[in-house]
Amino acid sequence: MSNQKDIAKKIRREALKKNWRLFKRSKLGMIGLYIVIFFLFLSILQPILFITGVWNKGVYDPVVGYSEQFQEFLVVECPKEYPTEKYKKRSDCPGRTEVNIRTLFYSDAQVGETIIQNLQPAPPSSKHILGTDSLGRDVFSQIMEGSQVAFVLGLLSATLGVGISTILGTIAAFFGGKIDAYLMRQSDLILMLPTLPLLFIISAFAELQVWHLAVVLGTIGGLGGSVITIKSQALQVKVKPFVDSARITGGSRMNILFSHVLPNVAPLALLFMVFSVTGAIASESVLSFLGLLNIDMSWGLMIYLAQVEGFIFSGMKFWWLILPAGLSVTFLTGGFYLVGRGLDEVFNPRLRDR
Amino acid sequence: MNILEVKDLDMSYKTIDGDVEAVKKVSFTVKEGESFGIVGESGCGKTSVAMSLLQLQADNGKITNGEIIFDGKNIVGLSESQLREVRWSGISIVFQGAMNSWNPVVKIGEQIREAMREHYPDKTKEENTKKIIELFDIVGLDSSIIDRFPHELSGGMKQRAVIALALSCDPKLIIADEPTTALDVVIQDQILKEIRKVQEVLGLSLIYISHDIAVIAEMTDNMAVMYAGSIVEMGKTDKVFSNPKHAYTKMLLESTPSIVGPKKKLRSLDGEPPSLINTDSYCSFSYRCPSPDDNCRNRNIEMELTKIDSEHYADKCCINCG
Amino acid sequence: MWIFCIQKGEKLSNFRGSKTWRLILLFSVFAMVVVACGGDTAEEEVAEEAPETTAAPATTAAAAEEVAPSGPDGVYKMAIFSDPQSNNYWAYYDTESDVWTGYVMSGQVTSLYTLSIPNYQLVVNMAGELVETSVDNGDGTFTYNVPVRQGYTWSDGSPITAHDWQFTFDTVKGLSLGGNFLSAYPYLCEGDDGASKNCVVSIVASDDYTVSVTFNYDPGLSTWQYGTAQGPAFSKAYWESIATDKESLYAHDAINAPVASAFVYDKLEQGAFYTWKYDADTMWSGGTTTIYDGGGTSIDWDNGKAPAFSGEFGNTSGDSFSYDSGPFVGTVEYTLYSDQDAAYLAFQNGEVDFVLNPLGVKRNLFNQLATVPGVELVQNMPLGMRYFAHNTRLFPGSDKAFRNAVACVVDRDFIINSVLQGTVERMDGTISGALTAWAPPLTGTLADCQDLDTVGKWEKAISILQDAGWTADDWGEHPGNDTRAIPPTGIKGPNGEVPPEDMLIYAPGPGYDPLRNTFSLFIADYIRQLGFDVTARPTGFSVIVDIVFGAENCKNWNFYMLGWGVGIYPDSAVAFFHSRNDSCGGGFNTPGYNNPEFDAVADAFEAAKTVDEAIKLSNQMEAILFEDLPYLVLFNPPVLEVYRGDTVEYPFTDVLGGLTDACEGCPGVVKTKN
Amino acid sequence: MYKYVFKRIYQLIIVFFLFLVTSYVLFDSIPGNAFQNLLLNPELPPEAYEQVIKLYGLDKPLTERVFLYIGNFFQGDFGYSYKHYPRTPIDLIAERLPRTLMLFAMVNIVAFYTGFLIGKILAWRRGSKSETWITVTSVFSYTIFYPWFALMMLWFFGYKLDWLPIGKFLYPEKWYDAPYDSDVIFVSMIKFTAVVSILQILVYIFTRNIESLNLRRNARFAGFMVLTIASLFYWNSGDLLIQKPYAMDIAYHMILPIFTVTVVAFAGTALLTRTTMMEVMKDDFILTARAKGLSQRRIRDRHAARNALLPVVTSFIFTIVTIIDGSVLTETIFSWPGMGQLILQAVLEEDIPVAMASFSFIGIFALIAHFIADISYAYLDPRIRIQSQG
Repeated sequence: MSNQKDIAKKIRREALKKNWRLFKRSKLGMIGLYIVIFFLFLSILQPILFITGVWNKGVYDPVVGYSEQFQEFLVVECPKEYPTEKYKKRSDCPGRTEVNIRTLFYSDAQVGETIIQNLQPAPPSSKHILGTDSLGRDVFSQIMEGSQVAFVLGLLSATLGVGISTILGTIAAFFGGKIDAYLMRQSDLILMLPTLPLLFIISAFAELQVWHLAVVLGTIGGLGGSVITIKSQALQVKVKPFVDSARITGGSRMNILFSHVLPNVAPLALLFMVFSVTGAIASESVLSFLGLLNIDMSWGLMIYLAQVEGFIFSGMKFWWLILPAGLSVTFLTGGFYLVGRGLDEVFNPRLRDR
Repeated sequence: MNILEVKDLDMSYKTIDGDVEAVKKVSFTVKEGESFGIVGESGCGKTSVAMSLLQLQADNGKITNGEIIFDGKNIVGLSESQLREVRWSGISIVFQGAMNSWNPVVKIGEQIREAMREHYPDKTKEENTKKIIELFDIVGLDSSIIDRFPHELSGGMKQRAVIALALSCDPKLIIADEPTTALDVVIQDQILKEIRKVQEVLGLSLIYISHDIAVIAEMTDNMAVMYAGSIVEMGKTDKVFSNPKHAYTKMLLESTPSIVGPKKKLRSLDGEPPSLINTDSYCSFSYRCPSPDDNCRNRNIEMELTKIDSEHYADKCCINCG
Repeated sequence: MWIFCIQKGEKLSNFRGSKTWRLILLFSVFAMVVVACGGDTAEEEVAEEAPETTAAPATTAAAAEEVAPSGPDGVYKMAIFSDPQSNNYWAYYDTESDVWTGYVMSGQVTSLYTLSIPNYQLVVNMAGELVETSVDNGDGTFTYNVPVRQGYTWSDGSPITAHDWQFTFDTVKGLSLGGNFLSAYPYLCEGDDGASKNCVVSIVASDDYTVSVTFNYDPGLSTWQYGTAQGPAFSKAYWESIATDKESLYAHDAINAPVASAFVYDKLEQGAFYTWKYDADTMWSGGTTTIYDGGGTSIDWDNGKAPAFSGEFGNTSGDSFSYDSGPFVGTVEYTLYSDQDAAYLAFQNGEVDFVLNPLGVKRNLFNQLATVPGVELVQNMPLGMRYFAHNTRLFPGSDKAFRNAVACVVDRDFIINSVLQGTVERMDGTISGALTAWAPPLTGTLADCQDLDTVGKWEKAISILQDAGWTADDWGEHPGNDTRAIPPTGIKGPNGEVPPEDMLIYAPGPGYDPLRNTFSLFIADYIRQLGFDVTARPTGFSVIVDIVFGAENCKNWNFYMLGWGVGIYPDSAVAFFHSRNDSCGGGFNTPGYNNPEFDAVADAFEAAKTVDEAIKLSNQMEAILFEDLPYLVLFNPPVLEVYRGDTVEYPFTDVLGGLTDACEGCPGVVKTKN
Repeated sequence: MYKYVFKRIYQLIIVFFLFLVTSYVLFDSIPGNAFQNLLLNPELPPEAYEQVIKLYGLDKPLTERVFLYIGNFFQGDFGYSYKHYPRTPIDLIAERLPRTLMLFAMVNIVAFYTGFLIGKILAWRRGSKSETWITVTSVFSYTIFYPWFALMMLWFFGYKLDWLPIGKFLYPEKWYDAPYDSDVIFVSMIKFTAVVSILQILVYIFTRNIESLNLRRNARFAGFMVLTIASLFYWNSGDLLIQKPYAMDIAYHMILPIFTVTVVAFAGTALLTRTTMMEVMKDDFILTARAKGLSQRRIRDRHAARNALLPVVTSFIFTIVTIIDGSVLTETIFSWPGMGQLILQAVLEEDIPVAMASFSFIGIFALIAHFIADISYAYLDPRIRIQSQG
């Protein structure tokens, strides 16, 4: 008996190895995997930095941290016509260490004087490698926090969603009849609801924390279209000879369902999962960007804050407020997408080139 | 006159596990109007040979050595557009599994006309249609099938249509790659007769590829037996049948029931064909050789065809064994 | 070009078969574009043909042509962010439509009194004088008899008479109009429970030019001068036939409704832009307004078309400046941008002169726009405040010492100056510092703690608690200004009450308001340093409102942070803290503040008839609040605005609330430059 | 057969009914309501709020309101907008719909077409370096953070280069004297686009039987030119001559949104096409086609792409369903006042009648789109045609 188990284990390990080899051959999949691992590393690094004391929580905390960076500024009056001797273009005034008198409000300073002012948002320095935002918080730390949020949200909602749709899809395929009809109509219903407005509604509900959102996204995703796809896959599995033989040899329905049909639907489900991670992260970012979520920190929120503060149209002058968060969203979702592509080639032999 | 001359053809596929040498040093010739058979187990390289002739091997397959001289011209290394001229109007092919040879969303007639347009750009649609109806007549199909979609046809009809398709551009050589595999026996027989008839009526050369040695016997003038990418025995069909020399040929013959002649005990082919990855040029059949004779089981004999008599060759390895 | 696009993928790919074909295709598309774009001649023809095809506007177009030379030209362009919901003033005033509807709304109403901009002095509008005293009718009702100036007409030529006011009030009462009408003309004299309420009994035209407004009580400033006397009056001649029922009244397309101003609607393109044009026949143009440093205003109106009028209001002493009323532009254009960034980009490009934005420009964008040539900057304080509220019904918010300790320990100056970089102004009381006459002196704990450093504040807060009888196992200590305090442990109230664990501060999330969100995080931290378990919880605005304003939830929260925008007359403290307005009963007194002393002062304040008296009482109310601190008032962000100084010019830009809030972009006084 | 159809319709009605109930309950459960601002204005007496709540029946229990609404819904009464009283939701939708349809029909067609072309090329160039890079680019343009990207496009083309307008769908100055509302122009444009597309498809269908490839090509080109010239005449005649400059203005404003969305949206189609194409190319009939000596392009377009079209068209049709709600971001950023903004506003302001009407509209639209999807399946895949007949 144990021997049999060992063999089964060995076969599984071999299969895994083979799949891994196939996956490794997919250039795109590997690029994606590296990206995902990079962000995973970032999200793990932050707590380590805090625990080991390399980072002081008071300064580097992504939400309530504050880095005091005062600097002397020369009060100048920007000319109306350009170019002048000092400034070539109008974007040159005020310079890095200057402040335009017209924008001073609570100050009696005159042109030519220097005043001490807070430097936020401060550009990247050795202390803050991606600079700070306008509230003096470390952007790099925020990126790490956002990365944690993205992983929690993406993986949780994807797992939940795919779990639900796999179970429902298999049940629909396996039991058919009324159950099938009910589940399919339920999917129709969910598909009829327009996604983005639906998310607006949901975000208006009580305090929506990250994991609440993950559950909501997962449930909506899990009840919607993926049930239909998984069902059709399960239907194909259901008519395979080994399922018949299991039935003939007296396997219970549940047994057949769980030990034969589910494992054969699993690769497709895994694929779905990877792709729905992308969707979940993107949804969160869009909601944050529209200012509809009440979470402490995320990439979408970072961009939103940069936007409401008016940094987004400053060209590249405040690039550290815009680019890191925007690119993180793009790259992590893209990374997961590429991993999905790679897996697709592993599980779908027709996509392989040889 | 030789319509086709294959000389020392080597072909290999790159795969995840290493290079597969699917065709090794294959040489044979086909004369005009002659039918030539290739027989062997699954995976022995028959289809690879057929694909090499049209240079239709998968992207990872490559002809590494040898010449294919068709109609006096070496077609190995020709450019894609030159090859396109050879294909179908020079060599056409009837694939195994006719159901999959048709594009499911295009009408039968259109798919045939499409080939004709490519090779006879000046013909009008009416001329083409007329010709298709003639061809359908030859293969025993109704002209109404022109406007049908592939899924509306039965398997046998599809296969007949495939033959008509293969004939549409007046090829000099038709390759029939297991054309009857998926068909039931009665239809198989009809199709075989059809092919034979067509070949005789139109005076075409034919390469018939099958795993069924009985069919080969019925269909071909000359034949070759392939094993693991190499030809192990080749010659006039009746000579090979009456006097098989190679152990593998013998095994193949003995594994096939015959409804005529004395009752014989059927032998199953023991063992599996070897993996074709990274093999050398030494005897690949030795370990399956049924004979206990050391000479027969000697792996170190280099494979090479040796002449038995006129128009009959066999491989040196495992010759006269079993 | 559409042909090019509608190809199904597979089909067009067949077209693309040959390279020459591709060239031809490209060329033909190019040719199409050239032909289509070069259609100048066609456009000229259009301009000629257009009037023929339009039957209805032909007359107005012709009229405009005739008199156009006499009126001002020039276009004043403003950006708005949201589609107006109606062009009908009745509908707008009732349902409390959004500000955008108000900006685009033409001047379909007039009023007895109004406020002069930029000093917000109460002045007459249609009234002949400011009537401050009522006539006691002896039956418990009091009547104000206000003369209406003669000789003025609506834009359709019908005269403005006292009947317009009577008609308006009768319509409001007769059709039971709600919303703001209930505020301007509180016609309900009985509550649901049958108890009598303060109300306007009647408004009648005692003669053509006298409006008699009768109340069932003797109203003070806030309900008469700043209430009913500023309520809208509509043209009876135009609206009488329409005001048959509420629905048809509100549904009426008011594009041709008469106005009491120089602009009438021109083109309303839903979702894109709205224009007003100068009414060539208007009598509503010209006039000089003089603003005095003393706070008063004098008006001198003589344009030759309308009866001349002049008057002085308030304290007309000290230096002064004058401006002429326009209009100086022929067209006012409101262009819709649904994205603020797009609006400001268009502004930078010079496509609009001014962006109507009640919240103002964000600080950084403001700094950037400062560098754009031709852009002028305006900074003003708005009327309003952001505050932190205690629930005084629950412990520990019920404890005065606790509230004082919190007020002391929260270092608002540090948050404002360091974290928020001085982008907002600290506020102490509920009255904006910009209302200099009204602003009370700072007293109480806030004054005591004002100049202490971080450690001092913490120690003072602890001592406030200790003095009030609070106990703790260990009072903790504060190691220095740069660190957090070691909070007290086992803190207990004067009667041994244990503060609840995990108290929440409901505050808007960073998506709704980053400033308040940041503040809430810091406040929570400061209160934790006093030994209380408090967490800031970013929460959706609607959720906070549900929790703190819902009568059924009035005991379910400890702290929250929100903001108020308030009117120019600073009477909001009554609404926020009078015990009759307790939110458990559906009022605005969310802290559940209940102080009879305060109530008495507030009642007197409401009945005050002169500004001086009101200011005195208001200061008393504020002093009580500084002691009790149900609200910890935090800050107020300035309204930052920008306009194209190279194309437009305003007579004044320093005005409380900013150009958007005060005069809706001031289309009436703006001048365009060439 | 009839029994099946009947059952299906019966199920649909139930689903739609549930859809209405779900939506209503969802909207109702949003904290606060449309008139909350009345409650929050200290200048207003509390009666102002109570009165309006009573007027709109919001004081009634939820179940009563739901059934009242659904009852009225099936009588064709969608109520009044809370925020735009007394306009009706239908009125609002009728105003917004043409704008959304015009822009997003164009956007989707362009994006779909571009994506399909690129996907074909990707699948065909399998394994090459350019394939990898194009795929990676496509993936990242697919996953790019859209609102940010759209804002950057606006900034770059609208402000930095000043080539294209910054949002909006018209230049107000050009429209001061316009004899028409913009909706009239939009409707003419939609009509024109629809007619031209149908004609173009007819040209395609009628020429598909021409045997000679060259002749077919030329015939199609001639058809295209005739259509082009005809449409030029069309726009230069009568009433439309007056409309032309306004239509041109709108078309000009459509360029940037179309371009932006295309950059993002083409990738989805391209990647899907690539996958399905690669599957199809493993099919035997591709080998047959090669053996027949057909050109690569012809194999790709005629055989591989044609078969890969099915899932792509399905996804296209489902995209069309999401036109209306998915347009929220685009419409907001490009100041294009269409359905997306209407829904966003209605949801945020809790204008339940408008939100419900828009949701139902989308729901019905989805049902119709699924129906269209079935039909186009049948057109693209004769195998299904047979099944549906039998």
